[in-house]
Amino acid sequence: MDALIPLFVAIPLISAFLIMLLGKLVKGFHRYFAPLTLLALLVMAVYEFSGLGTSSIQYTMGGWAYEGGFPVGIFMVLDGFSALMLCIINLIGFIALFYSLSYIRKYTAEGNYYALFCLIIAGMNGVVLSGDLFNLFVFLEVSVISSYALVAFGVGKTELEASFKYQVLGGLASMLILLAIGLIYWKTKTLNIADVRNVLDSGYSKPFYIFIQVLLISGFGLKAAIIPFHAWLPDAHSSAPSPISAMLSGVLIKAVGIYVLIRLFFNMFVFSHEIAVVITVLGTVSMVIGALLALIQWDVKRLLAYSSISQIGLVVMAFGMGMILLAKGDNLPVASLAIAGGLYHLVNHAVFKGLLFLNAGALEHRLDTRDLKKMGGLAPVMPVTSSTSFMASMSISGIPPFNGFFSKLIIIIAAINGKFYLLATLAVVVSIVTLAYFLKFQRFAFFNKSPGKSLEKIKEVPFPMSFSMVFLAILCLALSLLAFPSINDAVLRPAINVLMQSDLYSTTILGL
Amino acid sequence: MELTISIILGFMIIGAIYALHAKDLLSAVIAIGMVGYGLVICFLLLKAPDLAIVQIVVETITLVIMVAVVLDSTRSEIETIPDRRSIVQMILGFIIFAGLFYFFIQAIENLDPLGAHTLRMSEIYVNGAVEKTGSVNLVTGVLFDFRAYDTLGEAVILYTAALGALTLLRMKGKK
Amino acid sequence: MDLLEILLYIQIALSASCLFRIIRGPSIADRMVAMDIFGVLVVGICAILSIITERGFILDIGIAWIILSFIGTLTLAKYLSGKKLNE
Amino acid sequence: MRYLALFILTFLFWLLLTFDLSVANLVAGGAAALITSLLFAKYFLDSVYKFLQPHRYFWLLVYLVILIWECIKANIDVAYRVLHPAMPIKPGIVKVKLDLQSDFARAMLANSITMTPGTIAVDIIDDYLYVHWIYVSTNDPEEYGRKISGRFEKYIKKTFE
Amino acid sequence: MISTILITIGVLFNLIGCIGLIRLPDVYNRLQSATKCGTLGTCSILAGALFHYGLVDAGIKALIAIPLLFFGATVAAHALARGAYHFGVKLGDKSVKDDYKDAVK
Amino acid sequence: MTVYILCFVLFLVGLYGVITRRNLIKIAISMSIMEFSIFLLLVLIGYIDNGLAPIVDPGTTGQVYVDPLPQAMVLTAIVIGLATTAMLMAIAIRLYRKYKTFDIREIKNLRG
Amino acid sequence: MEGMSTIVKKITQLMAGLIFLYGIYIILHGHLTPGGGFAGGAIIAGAFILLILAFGNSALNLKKEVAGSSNIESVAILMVTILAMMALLFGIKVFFFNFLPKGTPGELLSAGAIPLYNIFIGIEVAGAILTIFLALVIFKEESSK
Amino acid sequence: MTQAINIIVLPVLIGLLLFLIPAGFRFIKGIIAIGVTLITGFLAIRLFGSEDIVFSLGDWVAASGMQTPGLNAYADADKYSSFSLDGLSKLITLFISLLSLLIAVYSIMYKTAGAMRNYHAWFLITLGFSFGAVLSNNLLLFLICWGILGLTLYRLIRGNDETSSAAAKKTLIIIGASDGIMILGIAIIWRITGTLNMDEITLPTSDLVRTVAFLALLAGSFTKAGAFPFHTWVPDYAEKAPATSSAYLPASLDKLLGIYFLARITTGLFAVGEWLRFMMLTIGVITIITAVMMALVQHNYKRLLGFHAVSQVGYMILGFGLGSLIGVAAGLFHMINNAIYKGGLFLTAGAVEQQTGKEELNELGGLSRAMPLTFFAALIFALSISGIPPFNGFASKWMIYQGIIDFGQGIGIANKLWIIWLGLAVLGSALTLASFIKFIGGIFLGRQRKELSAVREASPVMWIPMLILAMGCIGFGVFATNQIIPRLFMPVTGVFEYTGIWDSSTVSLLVLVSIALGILIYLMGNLKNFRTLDSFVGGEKMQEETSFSTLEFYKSFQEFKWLAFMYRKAKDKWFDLYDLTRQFLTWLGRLFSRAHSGILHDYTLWVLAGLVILLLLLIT
Ligand code: NA
Ligand code: NA
Repeated sequence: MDALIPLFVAIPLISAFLIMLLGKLVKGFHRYFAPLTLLALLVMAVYEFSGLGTSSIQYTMGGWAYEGGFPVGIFMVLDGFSALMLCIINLIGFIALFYSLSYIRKYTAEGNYYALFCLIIAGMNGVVLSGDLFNLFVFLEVSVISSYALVAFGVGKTELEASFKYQVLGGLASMLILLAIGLIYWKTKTLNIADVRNVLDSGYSKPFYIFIQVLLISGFGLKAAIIPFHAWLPDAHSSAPSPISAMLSGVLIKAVGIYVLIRLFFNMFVFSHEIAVVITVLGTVSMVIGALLALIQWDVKRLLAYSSISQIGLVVMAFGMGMILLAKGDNLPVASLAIAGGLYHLVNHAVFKGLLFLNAGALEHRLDTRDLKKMGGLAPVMPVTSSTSFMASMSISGIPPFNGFFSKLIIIIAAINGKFYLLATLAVVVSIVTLAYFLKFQRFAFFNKSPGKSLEKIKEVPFPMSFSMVFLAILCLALSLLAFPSINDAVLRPAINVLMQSDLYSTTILGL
Repeated sequence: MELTISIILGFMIIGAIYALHAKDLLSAVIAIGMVGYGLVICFLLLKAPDLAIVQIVVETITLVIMVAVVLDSTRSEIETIPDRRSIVQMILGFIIFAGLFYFFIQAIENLDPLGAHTLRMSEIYVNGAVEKTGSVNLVTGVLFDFRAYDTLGEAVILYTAALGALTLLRMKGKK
Repeated sequence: MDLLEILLYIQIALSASCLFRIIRGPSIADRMVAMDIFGVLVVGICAILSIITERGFILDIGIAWIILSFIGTLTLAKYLSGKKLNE
Repeated sequence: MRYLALFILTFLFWLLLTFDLSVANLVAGGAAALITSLLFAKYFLDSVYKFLQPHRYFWLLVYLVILIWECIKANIDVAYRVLHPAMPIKPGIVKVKLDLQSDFARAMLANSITMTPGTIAVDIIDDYLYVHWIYVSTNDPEEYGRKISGRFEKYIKKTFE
Repeated sequence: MISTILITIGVLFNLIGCIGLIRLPDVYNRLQSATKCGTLGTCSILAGALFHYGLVDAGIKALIAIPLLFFGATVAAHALARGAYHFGVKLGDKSVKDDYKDAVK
Repeated sequence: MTVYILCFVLFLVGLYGVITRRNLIKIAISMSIMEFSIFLLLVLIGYIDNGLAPIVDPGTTGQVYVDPLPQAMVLTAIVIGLATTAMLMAIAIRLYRKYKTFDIREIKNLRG
Repeated sequence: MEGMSTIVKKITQLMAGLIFLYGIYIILHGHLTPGGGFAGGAIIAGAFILLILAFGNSALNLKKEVAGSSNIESVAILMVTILAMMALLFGIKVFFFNFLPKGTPGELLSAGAIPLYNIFIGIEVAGAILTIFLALVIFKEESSK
Repeated sequence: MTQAINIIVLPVLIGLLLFLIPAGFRFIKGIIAIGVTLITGFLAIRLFGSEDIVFSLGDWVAASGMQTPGLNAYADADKYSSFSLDGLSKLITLFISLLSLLIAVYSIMYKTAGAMRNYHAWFLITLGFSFGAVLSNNLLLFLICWGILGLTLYRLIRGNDETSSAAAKKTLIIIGASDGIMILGIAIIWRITGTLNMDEITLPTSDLVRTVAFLALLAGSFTKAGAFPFHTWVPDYAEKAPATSSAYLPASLDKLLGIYFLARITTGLFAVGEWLRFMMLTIGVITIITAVMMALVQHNYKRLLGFHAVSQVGYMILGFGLGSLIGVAAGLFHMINNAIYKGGLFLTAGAVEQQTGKEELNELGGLSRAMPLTFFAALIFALSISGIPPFNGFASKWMIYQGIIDFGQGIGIANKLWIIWLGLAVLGSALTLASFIKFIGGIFLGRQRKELSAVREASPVMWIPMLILAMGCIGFGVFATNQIIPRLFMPVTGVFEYTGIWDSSTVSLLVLVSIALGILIYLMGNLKNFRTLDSFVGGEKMQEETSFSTLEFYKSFQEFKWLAFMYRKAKDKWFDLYDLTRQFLTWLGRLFSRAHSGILHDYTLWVLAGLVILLLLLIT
């Protein structure tokens, strides 16, 4: 089982290289090989996830584990949290790739697309599995650099503009992260996350500690697009090819942003109450402002992108509440509930935001526009797109019986129980605004009348695209099952444990 | 050593500021090349020969790439684009920079000064590492044995960038 | 401080003086000349440093610098002649 | 032929670089030189048979001695001009007729000129070498030729052409 | 000892070259001083290194570096001079002659 | 600590460039400057007084070497920096073709 | 005239091979002296860039070259990955396990698999840099039509 | 127990299955829907007769003789799936099934509904989850069912043009918003009591948090029922949805459910304090008056009905606001009555719409001869809604008035103001009458337009349900005191007597006053056409040149200075909470949007500013 861990990175890498090599010789090679790769990864991820439970596995690269009591090698750590992320990444990856099979045909250089796709997956898997700060940074760069290329894949005006801005802000983020890693090394003389916690535990100076924490919040906040670090996201996520938007919004900002932020703050730092408050406030602000911005968009994908900011804000807020309660040390069950809500919503958001971007892609595929004002009346002609997007919209707006309802419910209940009345109210307000803009999307895309253009020629999208959408739509419903405490327990508990017992990570790895 | 590096760094800062304010792009490119080479001297003095050699080649390659891009633009474009900012932005910027500067100084106050670094985990990378990895170049030992995984990642990044450049610079995006 | 170290610092100071010409210009070509001579000077730095520290491998860096400085200067020169890099 | 020449050249270069005669190093150097010659031979110099003519190496030595001497003179000359408060310069570009035929020899000549007192080879067009001269002492083309290229031309001719 | 002397000479040449770079009036003249003094100075330093190490691997490297530097610097100087002329950098005010002008046209 | 502070000043210079320069190339240059400062910072962190460059002479013992780990990190970071620059340049060249300018303030189709 | 002046061309003809060899030297001695795959690879790329600078389009078929260099880098990095997994052949389920004998430190044949990594990384870096360079220069060529 | 589960599961399952049937077979779908509603009606009647019980899924599984699954998820489901059968839920269940049966039958011939994809599927799903909401004892389960109903409401409107899609959107936003607010309330309840089972919760509204919880749940109930200020979706929906959908949801099921929940929270979950009662009463009268005022000026008859659907809710809220047994009973009774006549009115509207294709009052007229049965049913409904004896509307309003008078005996401020509540309630009744004169007159009376000469009576499948509902109006009115209230409502509320200052003459007087007022108001607005009213009252043969001009009516009514101002503002959506919020949020969004200038430097500055602010906040 642990021998599989490095394969999560190696397989997509090899696949990318082979696609670039053999794609030129064997026609259509990438069209079969890339989905197979992702499918294999998905199966592996699910296998690992199901077999893991609350235990954790460490894998040491090169066989360098401990020398003189220090973790000198690069550790890969698979625990409940990372296994969950692996599942999400590879699931959405697979679906988006399958969708691409017909979507990406209108572009040139398909082979490059699939190779970059595999690279972005490899990068994310690497980030999620890494137990080493610098290694994490390296794989983060792998994934973001491939995402820069993928955002601009269409090489149109706006794609390039978006990619450039994305790259500058992403580069800034990388710089802040690298600076923080440098400072951490300066202080702790180690790069292993668990070891860093171990060292930092034994005293630190406040200005230093705050400085690196803020650097990391800003750096990974930029990757996660938390307001005010978000400005690149609406551009990049709306300009990318739709399956890539689904990947970026669905998993990338989570894998390289939220996941790392949470991992570091729970398992590397001993966070203070103030930091917890700051993270909560950032999440809340993102949630509110993101929703307001989404409300006034007329570009479907831009709307979805701002919605991602808002939803990620909700997730961060949930984790922040958990942090506050943990920092206070009382009311741990509520903290656990908040974290559960955050994780649940994280999973859900990957699914429905992925689906929504695929829907937007389907619209773009058939109509060649993303402007809501130029759409309308598509429900009868594109029934699959219409009904799946309806399900996704309802999910994200928190309407029962879809999954989004339950995660929002859990978060709000946690907020109320933790006496965060304002946050609970804001969460409700935002969910209403969310409903509003998704109904706007529904209204102008699928209902209403088509403005001028005849709908006669418009057909439903081809099978790979519709299959992907239907699959995710079913997941939107199926993930509601996670609302059952026992199922929730079985699926999310390992991850929650990792975060709740924040010391466990370092003690397990260091064998203390 | 601290003084020497500080002085070189001072020159690098001047070069960097000039690079940002240079009237034409190519001068900026040249100036940044100089700053990069200054960094190489620092690396040399700081006992980092591996970095020095890599920085030389990377800096030169960067220079070539940048010149290629600058050459692609028309000559008139090489002339300056004014970089004026509003007063508010300047004040805000000043506050930001003063704040960052202040907090950085605060943060590093109690850390090891230059040269007082102690080895902790790196002890392993230094002592007895030659037997462990067989490489007398310790940096190579770290790069290709202890942390070979990072190196793979790094190679993949360069690969990705090449693939990305190929992808971005193809003739048509859509069929 | 022995003579070689003083020479080293002089050599470093000389390379710093190239910065003056780079900033001063006035033409792009002047800057390129400064860049070129800077490369040459640094090779000297490498050599002196190699002797001071008694580590021969620094000369490898010097050779690399010669080579890359050559490539860099040719690129810049090609810029001057107004041709694209592949023409 | 070119392959062989390049192979030998690079192999020698390798040996000098590594300065080690162990078997492993020789094999590695051989391989490296082989790869280099395979890849770069078609871009290598044209008339490589000249490498096989031993007398050229003699002239090469002579040429080197002269060159070094000229170099030192050049430097003193420049030092004089630079350090002199009045900066006694009288720059200009002059053109010099070339006797040499082969491009490589011409290139070597240009290089030599660049290294010698007060001159930099700017370009070669047709049979003329254009030289930037820091102190144009005369206006007579014959005089230029003698002053600028005359010192090397025959040695270069013997060595490289 | 020889090596120290050679290095000192080399540094002095470099110094002159830099003074020239700063003092001389136009690109071509600066190139004159910079290339000649810089190259010879550095070659001298390398020779110093050669003498310092003797004929061991490090010394040989210094030896190798000398021709490489020689070719590199001279060709670079030539290319720069030619490029500068084509770029339109005028000869300095003190210039007395320009035969190249006609050839380029 | 002076050298560290100067190092951070270099970082700030780069940052200043990123927030004020309008030319795409100059923005890329600014990012390079920031990278330089971080590289240098890391190497400074690993420097040990009287330490040798981390290349062991097999015959000797008991030498003090500077920390090779930051150097390995910086080496990786340098290559990453090259990759980033290459990507930025690729986009810049293409953007120039589309917009006929390098001015980032002119390139603002994506708003709101 | 295509490329740069005769002087540059001739000297380039002479030097390019040497530069290439120097790149190989840097790569192969990565575990002994400064440098390694990255520096050496970049120098190798530099040798080709030098050729292109000096001779222009005619010397090399750039389009073919870009396909070739991207293929080569793919192969090389694939080899790196496979090398990382090579220990599996020896029954050791460890990635990046240095499975070859370490040899005597300081000699060319030492440090186990490290020289192999250096070689393949070097090829990869050379290929990648060349690809980037060619992509940038070729792009201009085609879109100006 | 089994029936309670079946009645929920059956329609949902069949409804889901209907999605699989291709759109062409809509008649078959309609028949299946009728069949299912018949079965549920039968089950509901059986349920009504069964005893009160609170049970969970586990109990049901055990009772049905199945093997208890060993799954953990099953245990969770068991924990949250608590159902309760009591008087209230049984009553509501009964009426839900009866009304839906009638509407299902009607729908089969109603073309607008038939043209909708999956109309019947959504219809059945709505039905199932309505039962689920009513029968669930767990707040979470209730919320889920409740939320799904919002969704089905959205799916039951076609939304194939500008305005109807806007109406659909607005509806779901408001409903979804109220659901969101309810989550807050439920979460608070959970925090305070630790349980979500309604039968275990009794909270005094003693402090702010509990009050907020109450208000949150109240908002949910008000929104569903369509009370001020959450009512604005109702007229829009009524105007733009197919008449069956309007009859089905806003007019009957949503009203039933909303008031059902109101009953639950005011009588079960919370012990409502005095000030909250005061608030409820105020909202009640505001709802009555404002909605009916709006109804008066409408010229689209479906929209007019929509406003009345709101206005009537005010009476129910008044009833519950009183909090007395008679008040609650009156509220419930009025709810049932309203469902009957309002459902009926929408069905008549649907019939008229289908037969004429027109929705504007001033494009219609004189249909009484062409569509006599529809006319007859509409007349009964109109009289009922206006509180004319002996119809059911009269009976329930009458109880409300009585409750208010009883309430006046109390000592609180709200009690002291009883005369205001009463007066406004009566005024509302009068205004209702006035507007229904316009409705009846505009559609059925006056000159029959030429273009309407071909209009025929609707099909029996459509008029039979209407007539059944009309019979209901009469039956519930005539047998109110001696049959309906003791049998249906007293089991829910407990036995009460008509005590206090009540006597029949007072009521008669009140009723007469309201009739007189209604006529007066109508006359004020319609002086020109007075004679047409004559013809209606006297039954004379109508003259060709006299016809109702509803626009005239509308205009003259608006000429009152103050009213004119208010109407203008209403037209500008000044009183529409939805629109106000929308404008405010859009303004805010624009504000933020403008900051996203597309300039990279600004974005970078944000990042750095954020960085520094965080540092400042954290270090100091
Ligand atoms: Na629509
Ligand atoms: Na009414």
